[in-house]
Amino acid sequence: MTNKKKINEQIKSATLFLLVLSIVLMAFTAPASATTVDENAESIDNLATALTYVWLLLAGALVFLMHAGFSLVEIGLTRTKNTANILMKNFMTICLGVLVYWALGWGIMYGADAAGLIGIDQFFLKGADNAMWNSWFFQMVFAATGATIVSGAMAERTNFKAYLVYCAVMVGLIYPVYGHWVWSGADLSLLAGGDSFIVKAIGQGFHDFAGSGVVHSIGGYSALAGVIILGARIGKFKDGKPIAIPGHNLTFAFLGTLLLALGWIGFNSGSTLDGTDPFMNLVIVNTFIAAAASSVTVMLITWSKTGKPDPSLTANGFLAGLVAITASCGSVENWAAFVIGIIAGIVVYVGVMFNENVLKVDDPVGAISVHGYAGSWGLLSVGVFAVGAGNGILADAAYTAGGAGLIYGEVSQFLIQVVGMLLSIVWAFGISFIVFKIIDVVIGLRVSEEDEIMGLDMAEHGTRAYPEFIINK
Amino acid sequence: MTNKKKINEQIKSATLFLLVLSIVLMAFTAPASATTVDENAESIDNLATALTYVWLLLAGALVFLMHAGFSLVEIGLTRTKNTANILMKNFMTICLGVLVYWALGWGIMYGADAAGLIGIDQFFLKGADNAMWNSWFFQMVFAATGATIVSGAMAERTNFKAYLVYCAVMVGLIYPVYGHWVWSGADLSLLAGGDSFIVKAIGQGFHDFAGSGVVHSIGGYSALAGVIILGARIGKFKDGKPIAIPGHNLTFAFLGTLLLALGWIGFNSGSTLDGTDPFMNLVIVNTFIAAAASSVTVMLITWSKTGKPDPSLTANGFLAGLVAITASCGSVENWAAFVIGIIAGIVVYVGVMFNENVLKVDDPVGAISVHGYAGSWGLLSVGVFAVGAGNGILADAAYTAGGAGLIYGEVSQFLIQVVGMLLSIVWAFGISFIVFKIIDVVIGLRVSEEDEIMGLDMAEHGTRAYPEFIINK
Amino acid sequence: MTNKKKINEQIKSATLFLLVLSIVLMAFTAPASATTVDENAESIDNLATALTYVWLLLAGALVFLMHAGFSLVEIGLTRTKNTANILMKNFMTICLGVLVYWALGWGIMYGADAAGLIGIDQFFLKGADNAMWNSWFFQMVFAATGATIVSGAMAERTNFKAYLVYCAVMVGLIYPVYGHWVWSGADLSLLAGGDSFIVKAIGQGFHDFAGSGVVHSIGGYSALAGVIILGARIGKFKDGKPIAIPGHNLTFAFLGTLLLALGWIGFNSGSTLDGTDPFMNLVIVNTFIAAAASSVTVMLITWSKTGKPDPSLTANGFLAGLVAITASCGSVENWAAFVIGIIAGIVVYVGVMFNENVLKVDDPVGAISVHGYAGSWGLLSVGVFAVGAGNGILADAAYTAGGAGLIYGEVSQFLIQVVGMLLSIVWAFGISFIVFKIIDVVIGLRVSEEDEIMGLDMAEHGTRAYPEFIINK
Amino acid sequence: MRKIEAIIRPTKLHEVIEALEAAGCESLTVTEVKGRGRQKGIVQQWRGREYCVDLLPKTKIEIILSEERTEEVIDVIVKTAATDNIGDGKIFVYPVEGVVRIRTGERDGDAL
Amino acid sequence: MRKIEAIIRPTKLHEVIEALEAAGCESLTVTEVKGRGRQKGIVQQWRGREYCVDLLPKTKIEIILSEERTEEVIDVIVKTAATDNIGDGKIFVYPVEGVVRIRTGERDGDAL
Amino acid sequence: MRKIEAIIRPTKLHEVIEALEAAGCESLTVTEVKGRGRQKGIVQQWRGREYCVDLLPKTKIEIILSEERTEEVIDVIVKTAATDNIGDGKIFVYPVEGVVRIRTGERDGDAL
Ligand SMILES: Nc1ncnc2c1ncn2[C@@H]1O[C@H](COP(=O)(O)OP(=O)(O)O)[C@@H](O)[C@H]1O
Ligand SMILES: Nc1ncnc2c1ncn2[C@@H]1O[C@H](COP(=O)(O)OP(=O)(O)O)[C@@H](O)[C@H]1O
Ligand SMILES: Nc1ncnc2c1ncn2[C@@H]1O[C@H](COP(=O)(O)OP(=O)(O)O)[C@@H](O)[C@H]1O
Repeated sequence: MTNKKKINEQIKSATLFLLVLSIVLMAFTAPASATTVDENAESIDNLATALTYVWLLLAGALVFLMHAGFSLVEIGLTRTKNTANILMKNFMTICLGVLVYWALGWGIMYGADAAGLIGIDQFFLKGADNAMWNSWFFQMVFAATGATIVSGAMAERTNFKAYLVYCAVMVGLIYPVYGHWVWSGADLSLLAGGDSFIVKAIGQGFHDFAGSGVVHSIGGYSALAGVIILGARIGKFKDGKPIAIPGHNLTFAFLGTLLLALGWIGFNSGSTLDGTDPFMNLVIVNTFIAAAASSVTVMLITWSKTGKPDPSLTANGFLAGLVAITASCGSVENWAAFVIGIIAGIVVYVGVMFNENVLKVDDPVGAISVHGYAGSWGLLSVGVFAVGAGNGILADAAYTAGGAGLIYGEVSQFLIQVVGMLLSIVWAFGISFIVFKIIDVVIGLRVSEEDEIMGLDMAEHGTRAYPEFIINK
Repeated sequence: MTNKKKINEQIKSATLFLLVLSIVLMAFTAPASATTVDENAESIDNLATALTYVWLLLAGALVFLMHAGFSLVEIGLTRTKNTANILMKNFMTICLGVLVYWALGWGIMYGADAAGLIGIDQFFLKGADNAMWNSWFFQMVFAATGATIVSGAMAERTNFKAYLVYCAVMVGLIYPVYGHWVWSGADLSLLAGGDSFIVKAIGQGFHDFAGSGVVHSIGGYSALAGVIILGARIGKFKDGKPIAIPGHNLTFAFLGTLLLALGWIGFNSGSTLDGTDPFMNLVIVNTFIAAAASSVTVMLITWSKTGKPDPSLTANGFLAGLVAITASCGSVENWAAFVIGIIAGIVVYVGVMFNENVLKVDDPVGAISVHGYAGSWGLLSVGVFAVGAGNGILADAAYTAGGAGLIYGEVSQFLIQVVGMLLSIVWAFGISFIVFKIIDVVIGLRVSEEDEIMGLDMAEHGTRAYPEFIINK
Repeated sequence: MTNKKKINEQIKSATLFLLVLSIVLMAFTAPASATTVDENAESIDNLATALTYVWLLLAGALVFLMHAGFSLVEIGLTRTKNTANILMKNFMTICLGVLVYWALGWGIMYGADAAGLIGIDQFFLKGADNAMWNSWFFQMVFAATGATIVSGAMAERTNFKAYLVYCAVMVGLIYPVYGHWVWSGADLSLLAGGDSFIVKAIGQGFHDFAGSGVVHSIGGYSALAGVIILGARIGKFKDGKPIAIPGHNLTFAFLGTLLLALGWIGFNSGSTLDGTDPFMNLVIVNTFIAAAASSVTVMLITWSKTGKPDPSLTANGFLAGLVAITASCGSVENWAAFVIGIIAGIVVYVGVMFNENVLKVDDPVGAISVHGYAGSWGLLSVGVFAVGAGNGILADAAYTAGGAGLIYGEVSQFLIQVVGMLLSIVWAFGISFIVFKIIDVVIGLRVSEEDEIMGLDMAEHGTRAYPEFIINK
Repeated sequence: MRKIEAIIRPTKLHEVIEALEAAGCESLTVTEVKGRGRQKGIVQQWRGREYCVDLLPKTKIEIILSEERTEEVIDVIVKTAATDNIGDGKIFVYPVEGVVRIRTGERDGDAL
Repeated sequence: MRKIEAIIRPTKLHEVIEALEAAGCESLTVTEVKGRGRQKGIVQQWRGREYCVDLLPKTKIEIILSEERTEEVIDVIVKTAATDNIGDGKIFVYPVEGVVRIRTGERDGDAL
Repeated sequence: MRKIEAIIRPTKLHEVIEALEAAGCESLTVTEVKGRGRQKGIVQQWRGREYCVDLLPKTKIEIILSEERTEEVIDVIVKTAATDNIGDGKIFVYPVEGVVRIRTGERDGDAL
């Protein structure tokens, strides 16, 4: 072996030694830390998921309480003799809501898409994991809402059994189908999927953040179909002129309204569906600004019309503001929320008067106006005031209306909102009209005149809600 | 120095330089990042803890609201003349609950174990840190529940002072002792500790997830002891036949039921005791499926029995479903929750009728049936339907029933559930019977006939709940 | 080229190769992990922020529900004929609260400081980001509370329009100015800023954790000014002697109290303003211990005075305990909370009697005593019982009273609490007196005698709250 | 003078009042009462148990009027309040010895 | 015909009704009233302050019946409604001039 | 014996009772009624729509007393219950044939 060779060998072996050492050292430090870093990243992901779970469970809890709110508003604005019946209807709405949305509704809404129209698996939560259970609970508390809205408009004269059947159809079919079109996330989903022919034609997806359309319009226009078929309560119209039939407990009506407002915190900010989405804050600020503006607007209108600010309409005004901003709360600036609220207030007042004076339909709690008309306005408001994805205050938002609104000079978002709004009316009114007609023929939608005069509490449940109090009929 | 040596030196020094450089570079990157990785890991831990704090505080807040729910249900199902008294009883249950569970109850339940039977330190939260304060609040809102259940069954005839004394004993002793056996986590704890002779004998620990036994059975069977000693309200039985004594406000009864249902979200999903436990979602889905199934079942039973669906029993049905699933919600599949709910509905209906027709005890709100009988069923249901730790959907669950249920062919979990259930009855009924007897002798458990007829509001508090309303006695 | 040179080259190139290799390897492992570590740290920060967002939204939701609580307590303790009016007043308090605190109040409270006295920008939430929207919501639900307190004391005789004007002034000016002095965080802020002359003089900043002063004292002493100008309800005093005017619904009064207690969980523990602050747990434990102690104290006092425990005062007692501990809940040990509660109970009872018997002012719901007097006691209690920053159980607390209390031998914290307390009285009483006087001259603060006798429901709103129930006037 | 006391169905109150008004009989006093006569009580249920409430809600209308108008007013009430079902109620007639209008102190005929 | 008007304790109502039924007197009208007589008011409390409610809740039973049955029915009521404590109430008897059954228009004797 | 039946404004009840007490007339029965006479109904509103409630809440006081005291008591009531506005109410006087004190069974004069 030459010297040179030997030296070369030495150099090689030293190099090799260092190479190995290097790698060993790396392995000892960097790769070790690499593992931990990844573990940390995974822990962070898990924690973010956990935060979303906690968030949606608690937001869902608040939304659940809305059922108490709906019950109380409906009871407060109707007469004592129908109170137990209303309590039962709303309570059964929850029970059937849970069971039917478990068995059917969720699958139709979020199951694998068929032609953009309907979901077709995951019935009975088949194959559910933690994430799906989490979503299901939050979606389920929403689902029963639509039926509750209908219950309110049809109060004091609807057959209990007929209502139960309708309620199941609402939660199992009417609500989830429209929901599928908007919220399923399927590529083909009719109103929001990127591959939907409508969306392609207009060039923008329909945006209904927390459900001015999916929940409220669907409920409101279904209610309209219901009250048209059902007819007005005995004594509501005299020679074609609407007569006031005062409700029995304003305290319940206001407590209910406040519980609904509370629930809306979960309803709207929970609809980020992500516990780490910082835009839930904008959502809530917009929500309350719109509601307050709407309520004050209605108060001022009634004050100017009759000289006295009307309590129950003012409470309706708050709800109308909430309903309207529900679609747009994650897409607009604060001042726009204020304007949306004011217009919602006008819409709900005019709507109530229009229903009674022009349509001559009898909606004891104002549900059609609050949820239907204000819901439609909410859908449109997105197309008018949306800042647009990636713009201004919403630059970093993960989920907002894609296009900017009319006031920013864009048209496509408005167009798709009009389409979505019209579809919500056509679908809800149409299918509910058919369903109610069938129920009317098969079961009978309305109680007998005698039962209505006696009150549904005695007629349907053989009981009275306040047996010790002397009631002045 | 030879050339060779010099070259060797050069190689050595180059190697050394590289070695040092390597290490320096390592020190510059890896160790620096190692520190940060650990810091991150710690931050993540802290954040997970913070999430649990937030979670349990908010879940605890929901459970706190259950006290409003209990008050309203109890008031709604009783007569106006005892309303102020019931409000005071339930309100004082909270106040005494806080103070007694602070001074005594927590220590007995979670203090250092003595012989698996009782805790013996941490009175007045001695030595508490943030984690213990957090746990205490969540446990405290549970603790007062047991007494509230008893209050409901004994309504309209119990001496106020006697009730206060009982309430303190319940929160300070009766509840925490059984709680210690099941939830203390002590190795020797009678029903669930690995070193307990019972658990060793049967080979499986007792599982009561959120307290079908600890909270509800204990309350329910204590109530049974109470009403037996107390006797029925004047006019409840005529010639041995039960007479209906209608409650005064169904709206309150239903609002209360909904507040209880809301609270149960905190009650059951909070009982994961960990904000990062993803199985809280399964828990909640099971909870609502069981409750809805139970409620619908009761409605159908009453409908078929009297031809009219009964409101207050239907509401009781929802609660019975909640009570039953409370033990098993973290251990069973959705379909099993549905079955558990249906059976709970049957149990509560049969229980109410059995109490009135056979036992001839008077329980105005159905507490014994809802909390006692449905609670027992809940404990057993774990032994019947549990998937078992590490199986199926619960493969990753941190906390669930250890053994699988009867339907999966295993017996040991069922056996320990039977033992735990029997012990809850024996302990609650036995100790409460003794305590009530002592109170009866020392203070007098029941008000005078005159006071009962006049109503406890006037007799005990010199006031009326609704002084302006004309009441029809 | 010599052999030596060649070998040197070889060594150099080997060294270079290894060097490069080293760096490349580093680049491949360590630097990569360095990036991820930073990313993780950022994700952790974001997650902590997200947790705070979720926490404050939910805590804010609970505080929002306090408005329902205030309404129900106020309604429960007054007569049926003014119920709709009270509902409207409290409802409009929320609506105006949202709008005025958006337009004005927030800016005055948290805008850029001017001379330590007032904030001067951020009106209409100009320039808001997610964090500011988050804070605004939580602060907004607090802001309207002050006006609600005043509403309670002035119930059953105040002109609706006059109240609305006052409400706007309260939320837009009176509340935020004092709030700025205490909570703005400005260096010069009058009572708490490090550069304030008062703080410098005394050597300790004023500590009012969640607002015994900012919210409750301000509300309470404003109410005192209001009722003095307004005068007592017709029939409240006869020959100078106070006459009992029973409220109409104790169930509402208690339900309201429980909703307030629930809201206080958000109020106090949310006031950590940080979802990761572990001391929220101590805060809540102290809160409930004080409230329970206060309530039991009042019950025992009334029991000993009239032989019968009084329901509505006992409920007031709970609230007084909550109000008092609001300032000190993050600064004291559990036993001190117990003592603070007992004293709060005494304060509220004596205060109610003092107001009626000595001052001869008419406060139907006890608001002045509950919020004003107990609020003052709460501010002082910090100076008496505070553990002091960095001491004992509060060693790691991020935010607590700086100095220890009198019982630990320190004086400065007590002194600044006295100053802050006196300032809250002077400011609230003084400015409200002036504002009410102006309103009285311009609009007229009180309704006509005729309207008062008829009831504000008919007089102001042309409606009745319970039209079907026969009321016994 | 006479007093007519009619116990009628609560649901008939407004019809009767309108008919009386049409007949020129504007002044009256109304009380919520409960009663029983030929009509059996109604079965109610509470917590799945049936019970019979044997006092049914009724409305009492009292009208003090001159002797001459008595028959006419009785006819109006009978006509509007009757449904031909058991439970329609009864009318009782009592003698009245005097009337005073509180506002003015006027007596008897003038006071009616 | 006579009208018997008995003011009794509310708690005695059901006993009295049952006794009347047993005595063959099924038709009656009941009104919730408040009253005072020999019985002093009850002391109540509100927010720690006592006050006296001097009108106590009472129940008024009205029975229109033939002259002959009057004494018998008075006896039944006195027997079942008395507790021998102040506040038991009073019975007043009035003349009745006529009765009409609304359902049929029958008058007087037939209508009772 | 006579029965005085006064229909007054609910807000005047306590004043009248005190005046009657001062005049030595302690026993009486009070009923919440609704009525209409000269006074027009009040306009109320519900959901922005006005409607007229034509039955106003009134309070009925019944006093059974000896013939001699009748005029005096009527005067007391007229004086305290009058506000000189429409809606003050009316007093009706009826013959009474007998009184029984339930507690003791005493009759007529003794029972009053
Ligand atoms: N003899 C009576 N005395 C007092 N009240 C009576 C008498 N007869 C009937 N009433 C009242 O009239 C109401 C209707 O009487 P009812 O006999 O049911 O009507 P009808 O005779 O048309 O069948 C009863 O509920 C009761 O209040
Ligand atoms: N002179 C009267 N006029 C009208 N009502 C009376 C009269 N005396 C008694 N009453 C009614 O009878 C009720 C019982 O009378 P009270 O004197 O207390 O009974 P008692 O005579 O058995 O002691 C009173 O509350 C009142 O409603
Ligand atoms: N003829 C009547 N029959 C029965 N009740 C009457 C009669 N006249 C008046 N009343 C009662 O008296 C109340 C007051 O009568 P109203 O005519 O308004 O008083 P005033 O005569 O002082 O104007 C009425 O609401 C009604 O209850």
